Amino acid sequence: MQSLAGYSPAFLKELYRKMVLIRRFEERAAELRSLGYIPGFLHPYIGQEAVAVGACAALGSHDYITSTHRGHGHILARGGDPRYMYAELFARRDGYNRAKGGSLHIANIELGIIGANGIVGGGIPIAVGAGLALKQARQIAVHRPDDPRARRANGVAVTFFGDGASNQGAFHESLNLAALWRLPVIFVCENNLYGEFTPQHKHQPIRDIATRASSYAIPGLIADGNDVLDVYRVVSKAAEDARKGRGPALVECKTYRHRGHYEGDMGQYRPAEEVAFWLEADPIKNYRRLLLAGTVCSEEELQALDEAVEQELEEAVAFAKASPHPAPEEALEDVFVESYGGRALL
Amino acid sequence: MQSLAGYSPAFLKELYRKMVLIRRFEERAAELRSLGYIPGFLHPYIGQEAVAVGACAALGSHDYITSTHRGHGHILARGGDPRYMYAELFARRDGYNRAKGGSLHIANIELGIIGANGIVGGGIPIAVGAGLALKQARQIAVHRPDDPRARRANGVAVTFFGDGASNQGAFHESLNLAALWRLPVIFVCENNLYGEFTPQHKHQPIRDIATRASSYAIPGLIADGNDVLDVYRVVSKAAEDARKGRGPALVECKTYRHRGHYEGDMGQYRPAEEVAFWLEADPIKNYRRLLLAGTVCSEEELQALDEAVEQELEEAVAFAKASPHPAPEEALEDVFVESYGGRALL
Amino acid sequence: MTATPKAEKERRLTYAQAIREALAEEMERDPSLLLLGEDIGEPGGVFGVTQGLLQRFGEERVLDTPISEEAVIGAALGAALLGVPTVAEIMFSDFATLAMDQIVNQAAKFRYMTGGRTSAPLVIRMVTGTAGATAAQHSQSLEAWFTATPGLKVVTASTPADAKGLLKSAIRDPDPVLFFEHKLLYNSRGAVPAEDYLIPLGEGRVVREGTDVTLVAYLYMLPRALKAAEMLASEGLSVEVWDPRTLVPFDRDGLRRSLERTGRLVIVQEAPRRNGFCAEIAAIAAEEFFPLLKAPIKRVCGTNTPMPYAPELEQFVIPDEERIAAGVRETVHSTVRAVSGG
Amino acid sequence: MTATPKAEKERRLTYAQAIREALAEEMERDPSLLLLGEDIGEPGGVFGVTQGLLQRFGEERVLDTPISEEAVIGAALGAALLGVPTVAEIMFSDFATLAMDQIVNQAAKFRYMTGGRTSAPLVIRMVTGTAGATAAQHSQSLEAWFTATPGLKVVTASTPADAKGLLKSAIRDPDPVLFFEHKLLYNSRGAVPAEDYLIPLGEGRVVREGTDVTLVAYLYMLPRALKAAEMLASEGLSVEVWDPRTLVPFDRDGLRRSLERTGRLVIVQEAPRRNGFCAEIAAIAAEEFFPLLKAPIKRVCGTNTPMPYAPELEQFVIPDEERIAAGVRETVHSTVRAVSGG
Ligand SMILES: Cc1ncc(C[n+]2csc(CCOP(=O)(O)OP(=O)(O)O)c2C)c(N)n1
Ligand SMILES: Cc1ncc(C[n+]2csc(CCOP(=O)(O)OP(=O)(O)O)c2C)c(N)n1
Ligand SMILES: [Mg+2]
Ligand SMILES: [Mg+2]
Repeated sequence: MQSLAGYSPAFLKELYRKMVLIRRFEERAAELRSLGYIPGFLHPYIGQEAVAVGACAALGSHDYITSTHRGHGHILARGGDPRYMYAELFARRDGYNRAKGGSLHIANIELGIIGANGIVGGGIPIAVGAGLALKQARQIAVHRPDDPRARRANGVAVTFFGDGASNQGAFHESLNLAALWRLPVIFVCENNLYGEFTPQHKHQPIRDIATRASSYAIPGLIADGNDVLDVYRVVSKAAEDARKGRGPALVECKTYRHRGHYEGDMGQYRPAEEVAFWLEADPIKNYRRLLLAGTVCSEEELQALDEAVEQELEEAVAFAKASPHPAPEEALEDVFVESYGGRALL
Repeated sequence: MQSLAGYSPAFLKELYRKMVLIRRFEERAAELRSLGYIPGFLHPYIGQEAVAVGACAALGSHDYITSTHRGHGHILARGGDPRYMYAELFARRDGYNRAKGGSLHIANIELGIIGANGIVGGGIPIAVGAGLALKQARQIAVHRPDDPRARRANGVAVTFFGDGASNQGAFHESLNLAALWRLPVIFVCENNLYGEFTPQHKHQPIRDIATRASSYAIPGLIADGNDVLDVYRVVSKAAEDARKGRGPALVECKTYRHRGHYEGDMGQYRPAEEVAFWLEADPIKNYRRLLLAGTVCSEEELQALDEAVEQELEEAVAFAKASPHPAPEEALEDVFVESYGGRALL
Repeated sequence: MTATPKAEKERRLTYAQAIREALAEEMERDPSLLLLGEDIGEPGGVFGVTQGLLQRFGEERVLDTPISEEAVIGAALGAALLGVPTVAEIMFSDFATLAMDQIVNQAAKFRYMTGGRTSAPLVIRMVTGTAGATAAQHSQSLEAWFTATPGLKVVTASTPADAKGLLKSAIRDPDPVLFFEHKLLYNSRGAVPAEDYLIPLGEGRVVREGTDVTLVAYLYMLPRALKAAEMLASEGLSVEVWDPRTLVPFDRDGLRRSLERTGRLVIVQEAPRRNGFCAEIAAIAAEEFFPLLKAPIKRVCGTNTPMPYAPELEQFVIPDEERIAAGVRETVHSTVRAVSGG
Repeated sequence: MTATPKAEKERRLTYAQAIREALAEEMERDPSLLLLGEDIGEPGGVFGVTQGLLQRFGEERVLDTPISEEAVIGAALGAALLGVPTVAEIMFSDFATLAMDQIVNQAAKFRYMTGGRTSAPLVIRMVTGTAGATAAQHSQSLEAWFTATPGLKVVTASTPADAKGLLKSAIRDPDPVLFFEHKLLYNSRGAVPAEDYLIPLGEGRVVREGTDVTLVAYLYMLPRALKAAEMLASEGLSVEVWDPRTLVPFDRDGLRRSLERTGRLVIVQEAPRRNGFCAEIAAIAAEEFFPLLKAPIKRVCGTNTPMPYAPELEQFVIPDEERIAAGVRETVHSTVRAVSGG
């Protein structure tokens, strides 16, 4: 665990609030799914909150992320609004994706969220492209400072993905490309020890995925993925370097998912002691203890934050429940920007 | 350069003969292409002969290779018959592939050649599958020793590919899989410093591709790809380990192609000093000098070998010229094993 | 009319069980047969299809793989080329996108490129179609890419009995076969003979006889087509429902015989309309059976859209009984006729 | 009849030059436009299409990439999603197999999956078709995979003038466009206007007028179809040659207008027959224009085989003028008619 020295109380409390927001968002989503409000898959992020929150705390408003099938945490950490997220999960018209995407595809470019992704590894090359656009923005800033894209001149892209994804070809190709072109991309691998039901040692012959960085001559860093401040520290440093034009880094965050791979999976393939160990290492519980041990805030303040989260989610659920269902014919919209008179293209 | 101690003269001379065979096969192929005998692409192997010959010298009759677009050298080194190879290049019926494949697709499973390949990196996963079959053969040898596949129980698979190919996703996925399952596969990367017209430093941010082995916790070895005995030594050691069940290895052979990427490319994108340096490091010239410096053989013996090669190729060309063209309707054959009454499927 | 042998004593299995039984029987028959796929081992696959096979046949033969579709299919191909028959699973057929080089450039072409001198006894089980709110990247029906790729056989099994008999034929086939299984059929039940039977590739099946119109359907559209036929029967329409069972090879004669009886053709397909396999069937009919056609051909297909998430939208995209029935009505009541003048 | 403006003074360019000019003009117009591809920089591409562009626009805008098709297309998509229009080259369209996830699961679906809230101004230049003895992995015509994938526009440019005008439209389109260029057309010459003109996506072109039969052809089959039409003219047959120019969107009205004139349809395609885009055209006609058809539809296509190496075999596989002409004759002399009864 990190020392709290040097961080403002507001910042530290915000980290806490975000983690609780994610935890409770996911717990409620699971409940809502069992009640029939959510028709599709859910891959809960519970247990990994410190990664999304720590990493996104290092980002500013001209930075971008790509996410995964386990994306709610990243999206909330990056500023996603639980109202539009629940509305999307409920398949309602006010959802971020107007009910066309669902959990696997929530995106909002304005917030810097290029999208969750249903394809394991699918978001990684896209982040490289974002890095390319960000690098270009530096040129634009010099030559055409009025172009709105010039504002991104200092931007970085963060791509989240799992241990399982680190075996995909896209991972390798993307790191090579980003390293070669010194793009401002941080590759954040959340090693939660499983790809679906398969433990890490059965899907790759290494323990530390960070070692794969050496194949691209870039830094390979390891963070305690259950320690929000450690993640913040490591990603901040990598982002700082990237903003300075020093190129990408691979950051492995060691963590664990508390639940099954998706809602419905009980996760029995995991040894009880392992689960117990990691429940003990709960990122929120421990961070809460740390905050209380310091002089940053009181139990009451944290309870107030907890309650505010509860309140926010209560309202978000109500918002989603009140949101209209899409009209069936909306299925025909949004394939292309134009309608081409509807049928001609459809 | 290696010492000749410990090698039989016959073995040493055979290495020489094979390298000369490849060199002259390729030179003649280029000529024959310019005369109009060869309709398709040619990617000459000239300059890299020591890699194919050194690596294949480590293999026995139950071993397998996969090759590349630059495959003639591998195929000859593995025992391919120049007659059927020229016939294939000439698009004649006696070609290894009955004129359906051409340079990019020569294969002969009986000889252990699973195939050249037109897709950069395409052969690598296939070699992993060969490794899987070879590992299975060990089980077969125990349980069903009469099964003909049991003979392969000690087999290894060697997959050749270039520096350019080492950036493909297939490379990464295949090494991970082979390492995880401890398959008897040797990944032989021929780093000739260019992928098509692009120099290595413009396609990957590393110099030694062998370092990529660490991503899979397997040995990453470097051989002097212009020294046939060094390649032989390194690949033999890797193969020995693989046969003992110790899993795969990545062997990087540093080498150079003397000509352009394909016949027709003049290779002007390469600095003159670089070319001069590598021409000086010619694997055949230097090996010849080494042989003569030792007591292995005389100038006359080597000249006799040279002439025998000339003779063999002369006959091979004559054979290919005499081979009939395929009949147009043969295009419809060989899609599937059965004809299904021809048209139904076609 | 049907190539499926009748079971002596009716034995009802789910489609998933029938597939598992086919795999197990073939693994017994050929001790070298391998299975490869993500999470197919201990967990028995995401849809439970391979449950128990690891325990029964061991981890040397049932291989859980990393998430690396390209290498996995390449490895399956490599083993097959060395004479080791292999069945690989693509968990959602959408992920075949990651293995297209190995499927299309390598597996499909190996025999041909080598002048017939190699054989790849490889089956790729493709878990296909929507499963309800699975959205754009987990719902695709991509079979037409593969029918358009010479060198691949393409099987679409629509019932438990077909699944068993066709999968066994696919496994014994010396060439690469893509075997499409629909997620929403896994729990469907039907009679499945206990004995070792094969359904040859290339024989369609008249699932319901009729005289007014030929309704072609496969996979999850087959039960819907049958329901539509039932509805239409009460309106006095006699609908023949025909399942091609394998798209490559395609049973042209079977289709012709049906059109000789009905003279009208409606084709149903879950995939988007444009360039789906329905287009090929329509083209075959318009080219080869034109004189038999009494009315325009009708395609009832998925809309030309990616698959949306919301159930209302998904339902709009995929043909249902109502839409199928409407298509049939339109075709039967059409008065355009093709007249053979010579 | 044609959307291509006439050049004041005839200026003849090759197809490759026309493409290069379109790229250069668009790069001038939009200083953020990027080009990505293997060896497109200094070497100017394997076919020389991008020659000089690196020198003119610098290596920040013309990016030589490693051999990593998936990451390259993904990177192009990512840049496009952030509002940076990008043109990526796939050196041989066969290699698109390695980037199918990014093309199909990502680029094609992004706008839709996000409820219309994202835009990907991405063009993928697909170098397609055979080039003479290029064999099975360097000769494929894969356009039908992409027409079957909702969310992609598919352009097939058959002349220098079309190539320039269509590519410029594709680049300005806010959605992903696959732009197919045929290798054997690169050196073909034609008049190309010097001014900045666009050819809208979705408008076919009557390339030669006629009254007996509509002959549909695109890419390298267009010049062959024109030659066949010429041959047939001397036999007294009046063949209308129609080039769809873009397969998605497809100009249904243009095809209908032509069929209204001719009543007969022959479709030519280099790709293997089964499930090529010819099947979709045939299906559209059999479904929507059936009453106009006086004869069976005819497809003259590549055989259902991979591409063989030997020139004799390759020539057998791909339709030539003779085979096209034979298809037309058969169709014109067919006496089967469709009669509209109301
Ligand atoms: C290309 C692809 N293959 C397989 C899947 C099915 N799948 C979804 S999540 C998952 C496991 C991913 O593991 P990891 O990358 O470690 O992420 P985690 O689920 O642990 O967050 C798999 C196999 C998929 N969605 N995409
Ligand atoms: C997937 C794929 N992409 C691109 C090509 C075109 N191509 C053929 S050879 C080659 C360069 C390969 O470089 P390398 O792997 O270093 O092998 P070398 O040619 O140097 O032997 C390229 C890009 C191809 N054949 N396949
Ligand atoms: Mg994981
Ligand atoms: Mg090279």
